[in-house]
Amino acid sequence: MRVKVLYFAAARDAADSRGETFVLPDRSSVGDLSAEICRAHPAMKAMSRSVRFSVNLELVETARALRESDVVGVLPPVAGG
Amino acid sequence: MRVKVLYFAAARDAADSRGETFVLPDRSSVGDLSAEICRAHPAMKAMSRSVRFSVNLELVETARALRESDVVGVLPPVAGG
Amino acid sequence: MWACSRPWRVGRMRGIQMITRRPIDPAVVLASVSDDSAGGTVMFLGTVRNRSHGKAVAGLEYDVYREMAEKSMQAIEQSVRKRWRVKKVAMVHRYGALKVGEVSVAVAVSSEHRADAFRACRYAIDTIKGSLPLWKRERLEGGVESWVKGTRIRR
Amino acid sequence: MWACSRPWRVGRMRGIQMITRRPIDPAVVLASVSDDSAGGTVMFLGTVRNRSHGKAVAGLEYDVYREMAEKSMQAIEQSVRKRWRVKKVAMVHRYGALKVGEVSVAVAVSSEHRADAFRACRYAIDTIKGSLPLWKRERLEGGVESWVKGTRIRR
Repeated sequence: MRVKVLYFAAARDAADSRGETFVLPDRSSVGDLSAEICRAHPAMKAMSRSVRFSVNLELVETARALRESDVVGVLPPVAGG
Repeated sequence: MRVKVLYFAAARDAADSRGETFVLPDRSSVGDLSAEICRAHPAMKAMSRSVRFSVNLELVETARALRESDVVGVLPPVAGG
Repeated sequence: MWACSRPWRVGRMRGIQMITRRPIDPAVVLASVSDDSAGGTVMFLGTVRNRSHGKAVAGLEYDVYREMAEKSMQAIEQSVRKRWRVKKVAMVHRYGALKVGEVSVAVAVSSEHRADAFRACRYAIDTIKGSLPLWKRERLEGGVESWVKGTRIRR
Repeated sequence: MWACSRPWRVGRMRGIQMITRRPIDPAVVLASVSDDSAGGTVMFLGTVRNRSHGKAVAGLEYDVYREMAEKSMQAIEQSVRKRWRVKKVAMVHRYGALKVGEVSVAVAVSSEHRADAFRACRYAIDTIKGSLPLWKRERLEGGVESWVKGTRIRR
């Protein structure tokens, strides 16, 4: 399946990209995708424990199963306001 | 001595006046003035326990001694804001 | 929607503190507490409600002991500054006749961090309500008028 | 001083909730929560401070996951309404490049009584700070730039 990944803030710097598509085996989880992202962008490893993920605008845990066409946000720690 | 008395809100209605001058014996207190005010305006008696007094813009207790030319405010319970 | 933006920072040395008969402009109150070293500003606005104890309100009339109320505001600012780290404090209370929806009182506090601004603003409006020599006369729909029952004024 | 007053009540059905690149006008945010049955309105404004950890700040740049942040704002409003009796809730967060003194975030809450407005406004801004997908890049005087360290995003 194909999922779209969006990078924000420090994650965007680490990936040097605003977003890209990953092709994953069926029944992959968000955690599996996270490992793929770190493989593709070693600079991402340093922040992988502090990052959270969204799927289709919902914050999710890494156990969450992915589906075809899901949009995944890679969200570093926030400091809004 | 002479003191100037200012009436506000319900006290103004009771005295039917914005203010007036009282002539008092020397060493009169605010409490003495309060008794004079009630004598002059019986409608004021009903509110005399809830009213507070200011002397020269300071909130005072009834034991406070008055001096020549003091300006006394008669202040009913407040509901500002 | 944002096109009507106007400069609301004017760089006054301190917040406005006044008793006024004229309508209160929240933007002017805010402007008076702006400070480049402030990260947070909290403003409270009290407005005339259309109902009071289940009855339809036509408007309010405020009586005030103006000189004393302005002095009380200065005392409140001092007291705020003793308790919290704040940059600027503004307090404006209107008197005279007000219609439903109009602003009767505005308090604004700027501070480095927001916790101080929230606490100081809350404290200031609570203190204003109990300690300013200001009285509210309610005019109900139908014409009945009466002074709103309040609490014994305190320092 | 009050001459520049303009109508700040426009009778919208609900408060503004948006992520915007344009300057935030506090008067418009306030207008969006006005309600004739409200007696109190509390507004919080976050502004860009001129110093951060002792260093002079030139400006900030915000990155945002806009669609998700607007959805989070709606969730915060729901959560506010479950906890307090409020009339209207407005939340506006800016992104892009901001200068010192500019408003980065505005929250306004109107309610019948002021205690609810204070608590709801404080809760909303605290929640915004921890749960909105929004990131702050600090530009110090001299040119050094870095993402501000934050907390792990939470629901």
